[in-house]
Amino acid sequence: MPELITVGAAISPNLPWSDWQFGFWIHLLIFGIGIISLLLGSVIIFIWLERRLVGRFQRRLGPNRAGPLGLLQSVADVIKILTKEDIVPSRADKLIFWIAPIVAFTPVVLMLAVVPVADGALLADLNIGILFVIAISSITALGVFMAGWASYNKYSILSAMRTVAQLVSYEMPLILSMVGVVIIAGSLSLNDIVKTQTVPFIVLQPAGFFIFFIASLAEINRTPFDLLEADSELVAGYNIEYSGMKFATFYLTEYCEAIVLSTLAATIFLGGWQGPWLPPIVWLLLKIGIVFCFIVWIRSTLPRLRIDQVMGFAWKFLLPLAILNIFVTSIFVALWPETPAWLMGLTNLAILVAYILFWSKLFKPGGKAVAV
Amino acid sequence: MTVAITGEEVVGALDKELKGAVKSVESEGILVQAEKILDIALCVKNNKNLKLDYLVSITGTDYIDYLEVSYLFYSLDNNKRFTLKVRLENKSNPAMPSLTGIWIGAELQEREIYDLLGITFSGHPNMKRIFLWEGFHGHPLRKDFSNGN
Amino acid sequence: MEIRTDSTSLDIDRHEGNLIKELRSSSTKPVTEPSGWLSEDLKRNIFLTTVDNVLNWGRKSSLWTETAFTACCTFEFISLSSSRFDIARFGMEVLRSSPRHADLIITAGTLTWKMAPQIKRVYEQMAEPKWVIAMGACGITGGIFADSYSVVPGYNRILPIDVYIPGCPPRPEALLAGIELLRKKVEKRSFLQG
Amino acid sequence: MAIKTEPILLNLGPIHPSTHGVFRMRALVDGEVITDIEPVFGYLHRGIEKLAEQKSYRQFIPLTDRLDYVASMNNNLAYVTAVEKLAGIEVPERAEYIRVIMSEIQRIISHLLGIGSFFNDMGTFFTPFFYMFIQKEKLTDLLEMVSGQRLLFNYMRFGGVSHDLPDEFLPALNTFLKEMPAEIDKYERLLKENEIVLARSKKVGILSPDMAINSSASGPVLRASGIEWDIRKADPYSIYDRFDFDIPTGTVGDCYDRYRVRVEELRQSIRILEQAVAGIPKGKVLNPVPLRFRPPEGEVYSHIESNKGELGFHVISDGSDKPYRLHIRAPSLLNLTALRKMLTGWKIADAIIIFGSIDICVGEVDR
Repeated sequence: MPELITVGAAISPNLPWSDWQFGFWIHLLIFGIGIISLLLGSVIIFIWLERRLVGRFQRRLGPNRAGPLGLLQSVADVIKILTKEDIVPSRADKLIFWIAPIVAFTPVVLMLAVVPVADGALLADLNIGILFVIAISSITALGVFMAGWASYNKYSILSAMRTVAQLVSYEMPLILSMVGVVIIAGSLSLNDIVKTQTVPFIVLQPAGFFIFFIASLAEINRTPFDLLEADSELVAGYNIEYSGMKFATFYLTEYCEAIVLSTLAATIFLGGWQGPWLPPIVWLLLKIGIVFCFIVWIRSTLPRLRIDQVMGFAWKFLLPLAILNIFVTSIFVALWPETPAWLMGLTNLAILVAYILFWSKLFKPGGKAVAV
Repeated sequence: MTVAITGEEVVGALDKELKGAVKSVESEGILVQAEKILDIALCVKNNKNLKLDYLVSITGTDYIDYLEVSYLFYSLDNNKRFTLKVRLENKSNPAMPSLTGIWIGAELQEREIYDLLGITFSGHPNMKRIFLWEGFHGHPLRKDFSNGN
Repeated sequence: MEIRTDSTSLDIDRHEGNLIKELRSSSTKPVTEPSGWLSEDLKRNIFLTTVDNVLNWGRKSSLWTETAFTACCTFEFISLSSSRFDIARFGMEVLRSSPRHADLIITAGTLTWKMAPQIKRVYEQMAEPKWVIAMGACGITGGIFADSYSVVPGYNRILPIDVYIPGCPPRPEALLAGIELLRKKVEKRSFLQG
Repeated sequence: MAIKTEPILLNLGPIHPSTHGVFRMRALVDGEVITDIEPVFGYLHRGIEKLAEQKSYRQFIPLTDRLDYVASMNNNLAYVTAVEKLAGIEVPERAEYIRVIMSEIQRIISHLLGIGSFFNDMGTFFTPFFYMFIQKEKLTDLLEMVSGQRLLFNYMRFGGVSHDLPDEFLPALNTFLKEMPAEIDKYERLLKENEIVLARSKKVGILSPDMAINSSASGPVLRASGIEWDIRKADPYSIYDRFDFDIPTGTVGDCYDRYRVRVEELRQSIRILEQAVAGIPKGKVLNPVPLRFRPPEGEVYSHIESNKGELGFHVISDGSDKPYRLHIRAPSLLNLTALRKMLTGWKIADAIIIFGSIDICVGEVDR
């Protein structure tokens, strides 16, 4: 399968430069710069948005002094963090301490390479797009683990251990939740998945979206799964010893991850760039914004779970549900391909509700270990 | 109203057990010998009529000539209270038995008294300074304490 | 020095006791403070460049506070950060518990000699540039507890203080005024000067 | 086959976001599980008991403010009643009513903060805490109206309170009392049945009734273990025997029960306040006592039900104008006695919330 690997072959013919002489390089340049600037720009906006939103949830104003409406707050933060002293603890594992932020940050940016902003407008239209995303996203966990391990700090080691346990566990339901979509769309390419969504897949696959959203909350370490940072327990988590630029990179990674996973949720389940009247990219950004605001809402509302409860939730609740979802979806697709969308969605929703009710009967809160 | 049990009542109730241990009887409590405190505490705790099962507070005081430790007990069921007192004449190296075996509530308070007054409680599981640091000179609540350097 | 890793070990206590004793004997005089910034230090002001202005604007707009609070004044600081006074307006709602990420210590409360090595260590762990606000009477002179055998008479025995805020405890408005003063001070810093 | 593991020594505090001040725990952890823990005290030991011996009786009142700085009126009250008992000072009736009002307002403030920070420890991003702080600020304004201070009030005197309530106080308090029950209901809707709260706090950190009594626990911690012991009922001080209220108790003694008891106590405090506001008489508020007065020789132990538990003052007088010895029975310190037993065997995350559910104030622990 050589064509899978050649990126050059993955340029969509829709783009004007697809048949130019150096089209491939121009493509890389345009989208490379585009993705990075879009990501960094939106990080600045989204950090501001989160702080303002959390402020509103807590009945206060949030940052409003730096620049108009406080929009430059994140810029000020960046300027400050970048010019701060860069400390490397004397007993740290220096090499790994240095590489860890890079290892954590790079894959996050790479994930956007396969996300279309309009029909065919993406860096690399891989026909294994989803697989690529999954494979790349796990590398961030490695970066976080390296940071925790190399810091020579007990809190960061604990945080690193939690990272590995949590991220590896939630990788499973995250992947399996997307399989249902893949079965319906009949393709692994994100561009094709968006194009097949005449009806957003959230209608067809409510259970799939449910699992995907929860698992991605765990992947990006947001409440109620923010065990890696766990302010009240582990002080600051894996980045406890980082300062200056390296800390900024981790801070950035965190928000980029949140944005990228919002993007994926928007692309896979909410119809991506599709939508009437407005240009495709605006639709995509709008959907990303909605998902992100939802994440912020959860962050400012819910408490945190304990590590064994987090693990139990992944393996005992999400994983069986994801498998059930795949099973039911494939039966529909294989046996009755003509099923109307509403029936399929309704069945899926019914399964989700029944499963949650069934599980909540078994669920006994509290105690030393999770009891189901 | 939490009524104070008078010393006479206790002496009356525990006549057999207290033999020889009581030094003097006051209106709200009794003064006993330091060595016998463990037995007496067990008696007042387990006695069916008294049922002094809750150790409220332990106060240590430096009365120039001697050190006094006073224990205050409640009986939660009967809503009564009672005071036990102990005097230690040896001020250079005061020591007495610890009550932690009977009430673990005594643990921190006895450490506090050790720290601030210098009374050693034998049988305490973790007899060391609680508020001040290791290497602090003297015991602040002694009347002859100056500053601790 | 090898220390037994046993949670009840006396070795750790002795080790810490020695640290306290050392610190106590070495800090009998207040630390000299970086003063003169409010008076017209003209020379420095002239050399403030655009780079300086941008840097200082960034620094003053995002003063992240270390959560090293000791006593009563903490509650006035929390009041300041809560919904009513909302310190987040100045971008200061980010409370970092790790000293590596923080820029500012607000010394809210009495400092005892037992606590002093820890506070000093937190200060030393913070990355430059860093600032200290002495909040409340205890932070300035030891306040009502200055006579006590275990209280440090003012944080300036161990840390260089940038701004003093009197009061026992200072009201949130007073604390806000102090922070405003610190922001002014940050503005006057030159990049070349470090 | 068991994996061979090496325990590590983890320092929680004294500078840690959820040790409520400068408390420190030295924990021996095996992975996430705590195998042994030693609380380390004294990071805020200011020597208040020694300072008391150097100050006159009245000069010591402001120092009591700084014990449990969340609820300083309660400390005032405990000290003032102890000295009044020692010297036999009468208090005017209006002053007694004012004292009860202040004490209950402080209880509400303290419990709001206790509940709020408990949820903070559990990992909510400050939201419940700030919601409760909004109500706390309203009460702080009321107290400021009375005393001119926001945190450390120095309001009570021997023989009454320092000055009368301003005219606007009682109407403002009434407004607050009208809207507060609805606020509490709001918190309840948000938090009471939350699955994550249940999962984190139910059956976590159980303190059995026997253990609670044996370890001299008091206040909400004791009541959450199912023991109905409240000094306001058992040994009514001030005029608490005139009010009608219940003692909420728990059944299991876990973190959830301790949280529930605090919420119920908020409602009971509102009940007491309503009755007190309705019944407050007119009259003077202070029976003047000479500035340097000398109580007779003797000793007294006087206690109140403070927000954290039984706050007692053991005052020994030698007839001079300074206390000969003053011992403070601090509920926060004694509630921590069982901490080691409660935490051993639990995970680090549990340890944080168990500690948070005890709700201590380090100023009082270390004094």
